[in-house]
Amino acid sequence: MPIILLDDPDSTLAMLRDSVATLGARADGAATFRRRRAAAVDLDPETWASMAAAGWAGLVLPEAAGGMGLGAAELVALAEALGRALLTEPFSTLAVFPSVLLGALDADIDALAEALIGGAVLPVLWQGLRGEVRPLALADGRLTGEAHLVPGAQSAQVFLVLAEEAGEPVLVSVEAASAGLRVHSRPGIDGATLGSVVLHDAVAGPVLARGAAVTDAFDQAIRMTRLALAAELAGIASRALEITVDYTSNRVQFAKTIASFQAVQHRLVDMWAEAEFACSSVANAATLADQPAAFAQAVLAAKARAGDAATAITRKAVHLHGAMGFTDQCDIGLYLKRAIALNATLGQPEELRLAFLDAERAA
Amino acid sequence: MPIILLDDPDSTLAMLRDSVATLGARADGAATFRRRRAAAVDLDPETWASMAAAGWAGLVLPEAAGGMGLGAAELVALAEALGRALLTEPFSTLAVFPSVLLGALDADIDALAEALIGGAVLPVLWQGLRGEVRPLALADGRLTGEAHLVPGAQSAQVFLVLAEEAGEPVLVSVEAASAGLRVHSRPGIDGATLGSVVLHDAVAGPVLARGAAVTDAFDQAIRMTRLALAAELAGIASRALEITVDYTSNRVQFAKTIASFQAVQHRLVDMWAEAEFACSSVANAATLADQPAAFAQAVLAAKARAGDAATAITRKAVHLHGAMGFTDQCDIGLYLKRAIALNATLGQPEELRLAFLDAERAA
Amino acid sequence: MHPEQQDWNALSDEDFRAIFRDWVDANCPAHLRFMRKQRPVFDEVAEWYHALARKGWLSPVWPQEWGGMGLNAAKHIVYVEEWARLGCPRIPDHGIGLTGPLLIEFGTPEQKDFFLPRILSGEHVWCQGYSEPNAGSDLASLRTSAVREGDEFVINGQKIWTTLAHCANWILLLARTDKDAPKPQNGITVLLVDLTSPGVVVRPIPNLREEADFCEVFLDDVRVPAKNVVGQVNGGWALAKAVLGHERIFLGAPSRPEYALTRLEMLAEDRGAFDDPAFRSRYAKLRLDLYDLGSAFERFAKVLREGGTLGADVSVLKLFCSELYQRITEETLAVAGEEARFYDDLPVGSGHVDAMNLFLDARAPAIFGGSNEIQRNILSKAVLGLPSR
Amino acid sequence: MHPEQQDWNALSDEDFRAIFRDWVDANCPAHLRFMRKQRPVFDEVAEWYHALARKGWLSPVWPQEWGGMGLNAAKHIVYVEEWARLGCPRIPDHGIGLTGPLLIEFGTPEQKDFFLPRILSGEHVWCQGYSEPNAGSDLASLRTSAVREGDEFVINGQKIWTTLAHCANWILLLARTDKDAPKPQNGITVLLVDLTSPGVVVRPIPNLREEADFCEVFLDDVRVPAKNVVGQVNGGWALAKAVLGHERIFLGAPSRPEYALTRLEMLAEDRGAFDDPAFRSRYAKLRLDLYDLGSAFERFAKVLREGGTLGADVSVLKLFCSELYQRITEETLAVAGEEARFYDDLPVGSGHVDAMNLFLDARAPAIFGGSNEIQRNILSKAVLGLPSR
Repeated sequence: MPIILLDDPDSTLAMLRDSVATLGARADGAATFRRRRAAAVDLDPETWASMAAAGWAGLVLPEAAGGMGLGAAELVALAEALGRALLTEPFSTLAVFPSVLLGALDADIDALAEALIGGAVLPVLWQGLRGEVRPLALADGRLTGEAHLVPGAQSAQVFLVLAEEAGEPVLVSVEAASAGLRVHSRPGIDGATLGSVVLHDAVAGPVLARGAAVTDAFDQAIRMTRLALAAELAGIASRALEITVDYTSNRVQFAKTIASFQAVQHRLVDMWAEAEFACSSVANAATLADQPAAFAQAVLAAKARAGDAATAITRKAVHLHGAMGFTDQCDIGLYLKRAIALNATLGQPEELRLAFLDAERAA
Repeated sequence: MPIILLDDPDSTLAMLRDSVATLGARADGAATFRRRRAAAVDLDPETWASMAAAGWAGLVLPEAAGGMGLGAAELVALAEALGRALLTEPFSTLAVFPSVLLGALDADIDALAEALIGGAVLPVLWQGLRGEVRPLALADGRLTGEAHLVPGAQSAQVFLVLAEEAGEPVLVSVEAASAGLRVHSRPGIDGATLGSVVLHDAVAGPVLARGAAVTDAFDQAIRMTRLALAAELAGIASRALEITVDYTSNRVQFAKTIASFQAVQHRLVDMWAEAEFACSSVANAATLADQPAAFAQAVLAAKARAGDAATAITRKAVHLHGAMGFTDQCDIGLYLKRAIALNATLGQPEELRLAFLDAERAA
Repeated sequence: MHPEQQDWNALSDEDFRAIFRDWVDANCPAHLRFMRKQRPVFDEVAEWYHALARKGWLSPVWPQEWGGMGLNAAKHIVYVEEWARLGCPRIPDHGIGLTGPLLIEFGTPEQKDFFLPRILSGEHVWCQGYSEPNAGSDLASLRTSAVREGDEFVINGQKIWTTLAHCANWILLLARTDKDAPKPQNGITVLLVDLTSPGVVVRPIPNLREEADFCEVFLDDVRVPAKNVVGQVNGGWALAKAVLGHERIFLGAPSRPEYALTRLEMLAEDRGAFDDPAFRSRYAKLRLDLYDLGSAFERFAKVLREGGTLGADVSVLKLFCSELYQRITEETLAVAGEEARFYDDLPVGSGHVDAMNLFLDARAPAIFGGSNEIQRNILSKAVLGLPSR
Repeated sequence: MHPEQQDWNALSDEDFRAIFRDWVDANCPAHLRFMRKQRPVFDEVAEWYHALARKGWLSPVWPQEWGGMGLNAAKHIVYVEEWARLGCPRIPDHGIGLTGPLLIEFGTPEQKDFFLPRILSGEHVWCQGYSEPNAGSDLASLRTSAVREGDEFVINGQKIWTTLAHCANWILLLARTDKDAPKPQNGITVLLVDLTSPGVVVRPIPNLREEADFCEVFLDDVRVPAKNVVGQVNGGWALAKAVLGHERIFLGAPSRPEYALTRLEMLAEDRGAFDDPAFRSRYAKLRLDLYDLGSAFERFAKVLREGGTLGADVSVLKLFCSELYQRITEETLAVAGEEARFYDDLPVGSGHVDAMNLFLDARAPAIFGGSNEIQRNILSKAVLGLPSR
């Protein structure tokens, strides 16, 4: 079955995969998804704490900042395993994104890094409602403006904020408990709420970075988060395929298993091929992490490929589960919903492909 | 099997279909295609003469001009039958286009109409190499310029020419034998050559029409020609499907007929559905011929649908014929080539769909 | 004949369309138009149900002697088209569309007298008990048993995918009355079962949208009077297949993709997507697919209008329609962009677009009513005559 | 060992790539680069064939003792990649890729001594006689018979789809030597047959491009010395399947779609199609499909590079590659617009784009080498383990 094939000379990847499997066995992903959805919260605190305890919150945070300082290959292996296990806490957006963002700065991030590693929720405020980059306004040390699509907004201790001050981008933090900060939540398709955070003259922390350092850090954070999302999507795709192969191989109609019908077999083969391509595209990106220009392109390709594969495979998987697939009690629908959510996070395939093409043709 | 279902109160449509079948039995379409291709000519004179003798050259020419004065339904029935019989002489472009063009004019067209009805070849010069509208220049009764993608350019007696004189569109004729007129031919994918006609100070006949009358006549001619092309494409689609059902129902691999494999069956069903939709879309257009605005939209839809269906079905048909389908000796490849040619004539599907959308959203 | 009735079939389609549309438009409550929910429960639409019943227009195809409109297929199509165009809600319609026609054709006089008026009054709300956990597409293998004991049948078993059973009080049940029939479909009987009978338990099954469109129905020693058998004992298979008739055309009616396309258009307008030629190109394809679905629907409607009957080929509409519905809703999520992460409806200038609701709903029609794979199997034999070996 | 040879496998991939590329780029004639014709005949490329033979680089995988380069799979991939990147023409390669490896593994010393040098010299040009009119995808049902008479086999039958047989002088033939074998594949033998023998008639079959890529070969009492049997009599089935090995990866090598995409790009540039966002959107999809085909190819190449062997799953490359090639050429016709009516090449600023040539050529790879349907059947069993009942 499809897997992201990567060199693993010191077995770090295997250990990470095992450790996800262990957590997955304890914290039933599907049950957690449903519980979190019913509670209308943004994450499951217990699972999140377990993930932090395993060191994943700081997986890609530099060692100098107390993180594990691991690279693209380890990130990909972990995220793929999370996808497979349907562990749907917002790892990519709440662990990877702030880790890379902070790690890229030439600033004192020790306190923030310590909190992050310890399982604190530090969402980044930067997106508008349509997903575009929307800096808030910083003036006299106070923040005003709003950000949307914020993961973990209800559970946040501190927000990291992309703002503009005197026409220049700056990165600051703000306490979640600040006066002048309000959070509105809407349900997300993957069972976690997404917040809108509205600030009015909220007192900001000291400026962490300014100018090109901020945009560079954001670029890096977006890139690594996309890579993690791509790996998670590839994991979802592969696992949804396996589940569907199992189901159709056991479900009998007209005295034959569904999977013995040639039309179903060919469709499953096509789904497998999509998952294979998703995995190899993510592997390709992971191996290019030390070549910035090639990496940037490879990540665009991988996120687009894995997003298309995961959404298409899970849609077909739901269909191949027949009426059962249309019920909420069947886990396959959760894979579909999770795939849609991650596919729509940080750029849908069409947008990523066009960015790839633009970069290539500009080169 | 799919057919364009139309009311036929006085059995005219049935008669037209029978008459095509009769010609098809006599003039083997596939053989004629190959013969014409080998000879590098633009039409098969014998088949063309038979078609004229049957009255088809003037099928949609008004009765007042000596034509049969038939309408959209009859045109569709005839063209569909030609498509099915693989009778690939350029009926739509050399019979329908000039007939509608001339018939729409308030001018003395008797001599031209008589020639047309009698089987003379009267191509219309109006297209550039990319298919765009490209009027020639008329000054002091002389024509200069060039036109491309001209059917029947080698066999032409007279050309009808879209020209501009003093900034105004005019329609004139020019003798094929005129000094200052040269024809270059290139092979077409459907075995008929396409001409480039270059004129330099060639003496034109009298102006037949001028101004809005010209553009109106061209609009009508293009619309009816597209309708005929759509019907021909629908006929090709249906017949290619039948041939493929026959072939796969008789060809044995692994001790079973190919058509008994479920994956092949489902593909054939999808091809059938495409052909059905092509036929119903063309039928819809034919029934709206007396409602100009709705007709214009319906023709765009029909040509797009039938073009997509015919090219997709014939491609799949070639594939389902296996290695045999990749040979020139197998007729199915001729259907594919003919479908490509007609699909590319007067607008490919994408362009037609966008025209439909633009008109609808402008309304 | 109901006082409001007349010989509708004698009118032209246009005249009938105008009369029907005007009254419906004036009487269907605004808050029930273009409902987000595809399958509202009885109480939500009771007002509209009773208005139709009072007018005598609740059941378009029942004969007028039984309180229907007696429409022929052509007029029925007009009825359904205008209903969709005006955005009227789907009403619980198993009594009108299934039980009623079955009883009118095969029921005893007593069954007709008792049940038909109670359907029209809304006193009886019906559901359809065909599918079972191991007999979905393959109905012949159903196992719910009905064993005769004196004047009663004792029923044991389980039904599933029973649409709106939790809001119904009667179920039209297929049960096995002969386990030893040489062909499994020969031992099946149709029974009319009161869902309030002892031994019946109904459990809703939430769907992908977390709504309870359908249910499981458990039957444990449920006693049903023998007079509630419809047609012959062991003769239920033919009955179950007979009732569809010309109504199969409506499985391919363009209303769902049409509704979804208006939602896509609203979202695209609001988000400026029409300024993007790449979107226009994809939208144009969907728009013309819908347009041509209309032409194809008309091709089959024409057969009915001219008094013909429909063959297996009509299910091409269902195939195309269900897959188009899916493609439209997938494009809607693409236009939603990052907002496709939301589960709730998306605000647009003038209201909301239920992008995710439609996307999830669109998973269903390709499965229910015979999966698209089964339809293709049937078409390959019945229309193309493809060989089995 | 050929004087120009060395232990190529001891070099790094990068070093080998540089050496190979530099020499090929300097020695492959310009007029043979990026040829319109996918399968030139021997005479058209003889110059290049002999240059490679002189250099000792004609046969990448044969052991060096037989005049090959002895490349391992990783280096072989580099060889094929650079070959494609530099646009070198395909040379008649059945001797190098099929007969040679088969003889090296299964041939007698006499067969090796006689045949291998003649392949390298170009004296023997081979073709492959597997398929028959009723045994295309289903080789086990082949019927061409070889009957032993003394020291000879007498062969009767017909082969079809024999690529370039009309330019070959030897054929590697599969023939049935036991009609009564319990399993049909057990009665098949591999024979080396001189095409100039009496009783052989070769008839080219023009393809959709009106070129004779392949032929029919008729065999009428053709007498072949028994020493020309390869391996065991009746043991040919295993041999026929054995030779592919790691080379199956090349059925999915991106070179054809890559070439087609450059043609699409040329046409699109010339016609201004990149100014149309709808085209850009479709082009970007194709471009990234090609990019990801490269990633997938690398995923399998990595297995070989690390000394592993390829499973059935490698044919995913062939599926994707052949279908991508088709989609690219279809888009090229769409960009051609009205010019898709031409059969000949389309002029662009700097040369010509063979849009129709590529479109028609792209029909082939989805069929030959095991149709894509057969590949899916195999994958469904071998990779997904799907049940038969």
